[in-house]
Amino acid sequence: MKFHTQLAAVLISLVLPSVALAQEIDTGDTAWMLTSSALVLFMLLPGLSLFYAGLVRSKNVLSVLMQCFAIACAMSLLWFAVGYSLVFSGEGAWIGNLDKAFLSGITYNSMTGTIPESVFVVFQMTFIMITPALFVGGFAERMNFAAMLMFSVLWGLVVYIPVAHWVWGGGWLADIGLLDFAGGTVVHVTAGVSALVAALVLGNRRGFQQTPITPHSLTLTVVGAGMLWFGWFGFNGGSSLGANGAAGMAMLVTHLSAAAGSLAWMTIEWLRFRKPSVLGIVTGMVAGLGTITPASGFVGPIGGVVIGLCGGTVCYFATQLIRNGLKIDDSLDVFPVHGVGGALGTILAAFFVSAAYGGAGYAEGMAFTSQLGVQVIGVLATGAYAAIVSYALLKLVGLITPLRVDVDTEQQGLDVAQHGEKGYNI
Amino acid sequence: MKFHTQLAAVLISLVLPSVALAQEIDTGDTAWMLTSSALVLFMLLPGLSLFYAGLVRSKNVLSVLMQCFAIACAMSLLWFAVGYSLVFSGEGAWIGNLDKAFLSGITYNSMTGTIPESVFVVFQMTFIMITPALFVGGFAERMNFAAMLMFSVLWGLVVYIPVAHWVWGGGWLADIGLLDFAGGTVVHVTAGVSALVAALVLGNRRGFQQTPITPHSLTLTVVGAGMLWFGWFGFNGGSSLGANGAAGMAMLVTHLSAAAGSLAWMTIEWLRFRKPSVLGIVTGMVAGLGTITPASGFVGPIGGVVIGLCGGTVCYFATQLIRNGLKIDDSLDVFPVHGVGGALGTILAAFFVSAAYGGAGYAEGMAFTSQLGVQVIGVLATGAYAAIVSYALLKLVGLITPLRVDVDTEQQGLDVAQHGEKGYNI
Amino acid sequence: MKFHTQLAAVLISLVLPSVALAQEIDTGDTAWMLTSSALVLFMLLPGLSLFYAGLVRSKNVLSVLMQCFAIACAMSLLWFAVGYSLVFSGEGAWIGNLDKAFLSGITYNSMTGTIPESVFVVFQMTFIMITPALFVGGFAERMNFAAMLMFSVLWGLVVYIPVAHWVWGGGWLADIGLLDFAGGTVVHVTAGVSALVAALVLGNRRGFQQTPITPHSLTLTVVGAGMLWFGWFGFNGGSSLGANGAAGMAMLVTHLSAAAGSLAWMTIEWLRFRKPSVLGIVTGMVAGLGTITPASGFVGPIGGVVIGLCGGTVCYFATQLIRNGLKIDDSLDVFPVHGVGGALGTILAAFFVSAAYGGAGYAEGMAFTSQLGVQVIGVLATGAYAAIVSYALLKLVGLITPLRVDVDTEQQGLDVAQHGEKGYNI
Amino acid sequence: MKLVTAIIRPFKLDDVKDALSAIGVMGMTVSEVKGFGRQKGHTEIYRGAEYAIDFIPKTKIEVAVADDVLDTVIDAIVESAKGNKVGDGKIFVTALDNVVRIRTGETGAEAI
Amino acid sequence: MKLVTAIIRPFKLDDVKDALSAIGVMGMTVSEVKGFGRQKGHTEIYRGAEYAIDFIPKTKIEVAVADDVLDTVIDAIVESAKGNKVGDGKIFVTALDNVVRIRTGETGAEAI
Amino acid sequence: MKLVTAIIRPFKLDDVKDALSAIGVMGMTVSEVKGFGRQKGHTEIYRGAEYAIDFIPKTKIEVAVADDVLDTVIDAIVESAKGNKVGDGKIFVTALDNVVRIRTGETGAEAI
Ligand SMILES: Nc1ncnc2c1ncn2[C@@H]1O[C@H](COP(=O)(O)OP(=O)(O)O)[C@@H](O)[C@H]1O
Ligand SMILES: Nc1ncnc2c1ncn2[C@@H]1O[C@H](COP(=O)(O)OP(=O)(O)O)[C@@H](O)[C@H]1O
Ligand SMILES: Nc1ncnc2c1ncn2[C@@H]1O[C@H](COP(=O)(O)OP(=O)(O)O)[C@@H](O)[C@H]1O
Repeated sequence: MKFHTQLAAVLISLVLPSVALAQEIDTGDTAWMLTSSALVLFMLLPGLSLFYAGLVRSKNVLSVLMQCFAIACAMSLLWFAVGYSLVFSGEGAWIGNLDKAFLSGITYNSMTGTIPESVFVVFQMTFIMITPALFVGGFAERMNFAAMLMFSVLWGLVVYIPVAHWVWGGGWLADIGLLDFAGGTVVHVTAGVSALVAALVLGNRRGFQQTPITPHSLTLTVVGAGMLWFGWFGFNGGSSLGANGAAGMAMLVTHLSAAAGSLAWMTIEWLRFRKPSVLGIVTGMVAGLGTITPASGFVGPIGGVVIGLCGGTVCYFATQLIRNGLKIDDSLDVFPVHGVGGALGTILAAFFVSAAYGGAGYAEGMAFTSQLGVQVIGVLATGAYAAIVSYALLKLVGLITPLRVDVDTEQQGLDVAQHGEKGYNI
Repeated sequence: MKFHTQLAAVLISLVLPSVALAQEIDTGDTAWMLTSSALVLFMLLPGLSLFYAGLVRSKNVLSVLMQCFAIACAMSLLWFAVGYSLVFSGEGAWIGNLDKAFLSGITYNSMTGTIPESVFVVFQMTFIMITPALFVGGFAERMNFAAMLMFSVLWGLVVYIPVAHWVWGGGWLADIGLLDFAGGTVVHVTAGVSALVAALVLGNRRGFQQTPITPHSLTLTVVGAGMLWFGWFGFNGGSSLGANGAAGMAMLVTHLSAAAGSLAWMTIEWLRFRKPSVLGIVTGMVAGLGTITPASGFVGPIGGVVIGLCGGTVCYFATQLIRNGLKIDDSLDVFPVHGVGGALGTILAAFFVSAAYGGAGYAEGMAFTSQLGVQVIGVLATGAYAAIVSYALLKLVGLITPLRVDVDTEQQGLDVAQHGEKGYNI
Repeated sequence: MKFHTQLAAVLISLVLPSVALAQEIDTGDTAWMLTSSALVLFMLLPGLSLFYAGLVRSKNVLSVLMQCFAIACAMSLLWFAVGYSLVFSGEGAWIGNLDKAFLSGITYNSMTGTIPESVFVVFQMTFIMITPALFVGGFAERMNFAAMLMFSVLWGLVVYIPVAHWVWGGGWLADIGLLDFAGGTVVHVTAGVSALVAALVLGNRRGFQQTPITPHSLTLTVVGAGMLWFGWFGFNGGSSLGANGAAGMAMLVTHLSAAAGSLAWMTIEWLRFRKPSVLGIVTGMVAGLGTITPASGFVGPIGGVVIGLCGGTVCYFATQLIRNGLKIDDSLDVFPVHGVGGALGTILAAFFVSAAYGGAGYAEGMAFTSQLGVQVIGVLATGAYAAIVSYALLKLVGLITPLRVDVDTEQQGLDVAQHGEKGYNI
Repeated sequence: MKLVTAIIRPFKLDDVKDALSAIGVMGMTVSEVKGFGRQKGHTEIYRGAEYAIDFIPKTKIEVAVADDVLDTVIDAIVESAKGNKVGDGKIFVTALDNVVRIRTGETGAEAI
Repeated sequence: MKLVTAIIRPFKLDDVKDALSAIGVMGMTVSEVKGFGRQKGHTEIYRGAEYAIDFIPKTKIEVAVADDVLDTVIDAIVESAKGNKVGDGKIFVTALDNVVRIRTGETGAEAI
Repeated sequence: MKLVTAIIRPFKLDDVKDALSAIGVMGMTVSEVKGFGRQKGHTEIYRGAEYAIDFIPKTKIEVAVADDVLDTVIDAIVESAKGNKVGDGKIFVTALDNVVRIRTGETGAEAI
């Protein structure tokens, strides 16, 4: 498979920098990766931040935007300082090395495969930026900003970086053959699980399940949703690291899964309440997108549609279970949508990668059952690791500064109390 | 002309798949087409949906967003199931065949010209998504969601798909040499005409022309307008199917036409009312963009400016005629802006394609008058077909479910009544 | 250096059109430049216009959007008519010639380096569009629309066009070796200085420093900020005119500088007020972006971070000085953020271009001190020229139509009074 | 003088304004409010769950009138705002001790 | 009949509504207002400078009641809205000359 | 006790607040309203057509005051809100039967 070869080439080039330098630049691949990097940034700012901001009450709108923005900036510098190096430099099973700390040695001529290494650095940076921003939805409207920032940076260092190395940096999950094209485990499972843990550690918002806590502007949320869909083309389409058939197919199946997930959620609401809601359709879209993510560069069009339908449906019921069944205030449903979707897609990839369903086919030596086993291991290992470390980090941070704002701040709203601003003066 | 050759190559490749497979991928072309696909998606979600949403009253803002979103998803699956195949597979004058239904046979290695077929599928899919979303503006604030969705899907099947085949899939309008680079007829004329028909069949909104029905947020509309301009670069620039001189010229003339259309509309308002409005300038922009669309890959810079000026001016007066003259409540002026603009641009293309005006020159065997004849036929055929079939489809759908919401729902607003949500809780 | 060679090739191609035509198109470079052009457009509309619109009171939101939009359109036609030609055609030290007025001679086959000339025209057009839109922030909420438009067009002609020729069109600043990759002097210094002059000539808004003039929607501003970051990737990344190592490095350092500038501003606010504000973090981002702009294609990652930290910090204190110290109502802080940032970055480029700091290295015959001298000359010359000519133009325009709206209009708001519209009817 | 405060359905505002203008009322002040009463609220959907919303958007109109036109004004409002469905709204009448026109300093009935 | 107008903290609205419903009040009208009083405002940051904001978001509740339940209503509001901090709000009581139910034309206490 | 309700131009709010503070008024409640009166509205443009808008943004200030300061308060408002143009606004005075401070339960003039 062309893209397998290409990924191999990339991996080789990482291990043997001299080989990398020797490879010629492909301007088309570079153009697409520059674009993809921009798209993933856009997916986060303003995309995700807006999607989330619309869902909270107007007294907390800026706090959500601020949390996403500050995480984006802090993660960028973390990636610059040690992240890139620890993930992509060195061959350890558990973690890379510090040879490229502070991006040392990366010049105008450094190459990663067919693209400049600088572009590879930026593209991968956007992933560490967006992952912790996802879990902001779990503790929205009540977490203390200082604690939030401290937790996120530590999480990036101790959760994201190792897991990304395991899966994409040549670590143990790569070795056993885990298929995770664009971050079902690295991004969605880790973020989803950590959001749930944070929601449990912090406790529910005051009034949760007593008075309706309604979104202050679904218009913003829908705008953010459109941006997410658009940006996800770079997230998944860029994960082939070039402008090739895998990128094209990733974009196609990503799109189909988003559409199918949306319609699945819409249909369920329509049947249950006779009222299909716009928040429902966009939540189904996110579910479809999260679910296809790990599978996107391996499956074919039919796989894309089926995965989207499964994503929309399963995430719907997962949301009901967490929110209304277990009464856990994972405020913006990060775990049931991202965590469950990411895990589901990682597992479904084991089926739909099969050439029989139009997928790219199993890697040599792999068959359905062996692949399924690997996928389950991948989900469980990343999920369990993220849960345990997140819990420990929250407890640690809680020793330094309060995790949760006080009652007055929560009632007044975080915007004025923590950031000295109001979202609207209309 | 380079791009003529290229289009020919594409057409050949469609007819002879083996040739297609034989052609080498061009990563630069692929990069641009991946990007263009993302841009056209963005043009619709959030672009167009936001442009429209800002123009309605706040009690209906979500209904507009929901309609655009649901259409986008449903059309994607329609395209997957039969649309792509019926448009681009087979050589019929009227309609393609079902050989590629469910995108069967499209693999990681399939090619269309110099780009992966998956990319071609996505790019073209974005066109079927946006076209019915355009006519949402015709029946805004009063159409029943279920009827809307049913009508749109049938319309995609019975109007868009055949017409796209006629013009772009090697059908009879392609055969007689219709110049429609990016959808003057296929997109704008069909959508504009159908919006008008729907407005007439559904009747005016309660209070139309009695009390002012003012936009609830022109800020949103202007944001949407900026997104439309941006996305239109992919719409027109991507229609050359590669990163070449035609793409560049299409982008240049598209830009100039948007600017000229904006200033034309602004100037007329300034002269008439001494107050140039922001809604005016962005409507002129849409008029300029819609008008250049069919001509964009054929004309030169001067053609772009003149077409934009004509578009802004003619669409201005068309809007006055429909809205204030005929008192037809084509609520967001889809027909006078898109329908009239698309038709006008298709006809103006016959002039400005001439090398004398810096255009790409007439195809072999064509001259001004013959080309003009073809263009007029194209406009009339697609317009008449869309009008008649839309009328029939609306009557059909009306037998199954009410086309229009009841009075209470209209007064309360569609958001709460049909979707169980409010746009704002600020 | 690869990109130096490339820039040289471009310059040669401009001087010798025959050479240009001889060069083969690179589809990858073309794809990236098409994308970059779209990104810079997006950075302005909706990006910058939204960033600014959120900061004014709701009675003036449309006026800001309208000003940005009208400038964008008018500058496009100015570029078409004479701008492109005067900047890029001919070898004068002070100004180009009119050989390419009305883009004459630019066909589907014209090339500039490895990309179609049409693409080069559009990319450069986006720069003349955004530059005067930047200074809208200086006179927001009080300038008469007619005067604003007249001033902006004259400014484009008499300030932007010559300065762009000096720096990028082979004029005297290019000759002495000024490093200004993407517009530290051409864009940010000229716009910043002119905003300050306009603020002084028009006088402060009524109530400035007496009653708080609070942003009507920081949500919009943050959304606009995210769009600016995204679009800036095209602004700086596209300034290498191809998909190459310079583009990649430009994107990487641009990103790092944005993140560093954001965190610098946030930290200062946190230390001073215990409340890091979202407006603070995004202002720091703009400062970081503006500061890196001139240096972006020359410096390495460490340079990017340090320049960002300097930008965020220096622009913070510059803002305090102008606003609270000198009590000048440069309403949206264009001078302290763009003017100061652009100047600072132009000067810092002299250090960080050094290969010792991971930069691209000095051009032949240049060393630190000589480069620093050139950079200082560049800043002073462009700043002084912009200040003097802006002052003269404002006085001239003031003879024709009032520069400032009357008291009633200012109190009622420009939206209703000048544009006949309201931003919101919610 | 009396202050007549009417809570009506938002889409009736134009009708009421016209009815009041027709009987010579020269001014009024309007605001958006949320009402709670016998009229049933609606349900909303949030992420697949349904919940009840009690407050309903209403419009409040305040009109200061001279005593002699009070009944005419009330009738005009009742006629133009009525839809014969629960939730049509209420009118509250309070006594006004005084009215002042800021521009002129006039007081009492002339200031209305 | 009396019109009871209460200015309360926004997050107390649900509690007050429940308290009033509990004592049989069938209707009320609510709006968003900004209050200025003894309660200190807050500071806001704008581009690195800090300034004081005096107005604080409050919620206004208007309830028309029959004379006999006035005290119960006031007590219910006081109990449910009280937080024992400056800024809890005020209740204003004015006499109502009349109440009209638009739907039926009923007047006086039955219209409430 | 009286309730003084003033309808003023929005941009006069700060002046009025300062004037009231200056004479010792400790509290007030403010809301955004739309006014209709002798002051001409404006025209708006919609897609190339012009139409008239009658309602004008106004600000409503409510101040509860003791009887003895009523005139001072009215004067302060009139002085600070006056612009000598049609549309400067009105002041309405109603009698207050009672005022209650929620925090303390105090009633009457001390609760103001
Ligand atoms: N006792 C009351 N005090 C204040 N406002 C009331 C009262 N009762 C009703 N309202 C207002 O009048 C509106 C309509 O009342 P409702 O009981 O729903 O119907 P109806 O007017 O037909 O009796 C309510 O939404 C509320 O705004
Ligand atoms: N004299 C007054 N007239 C009108 N409203 C008032 C008056 N005094 C206070 N208020 C309103 O009551 C709110 C609470 O008053 P405040 O003085 O802050 O605390 P408290 O209610 O504890 O005395 C204010 O924000 C304002 O809305
Ligand atoms: N009869 C009235 N009842 C209630 N509000 C009124 C009345 N007349 C005027 N107003 C309010 O006062 C505002 C100013 O009134 P207007 O007649 O325009 O000017 P003026 O205050 O100079 O007489 C109006 O916009 C409206 O809000």
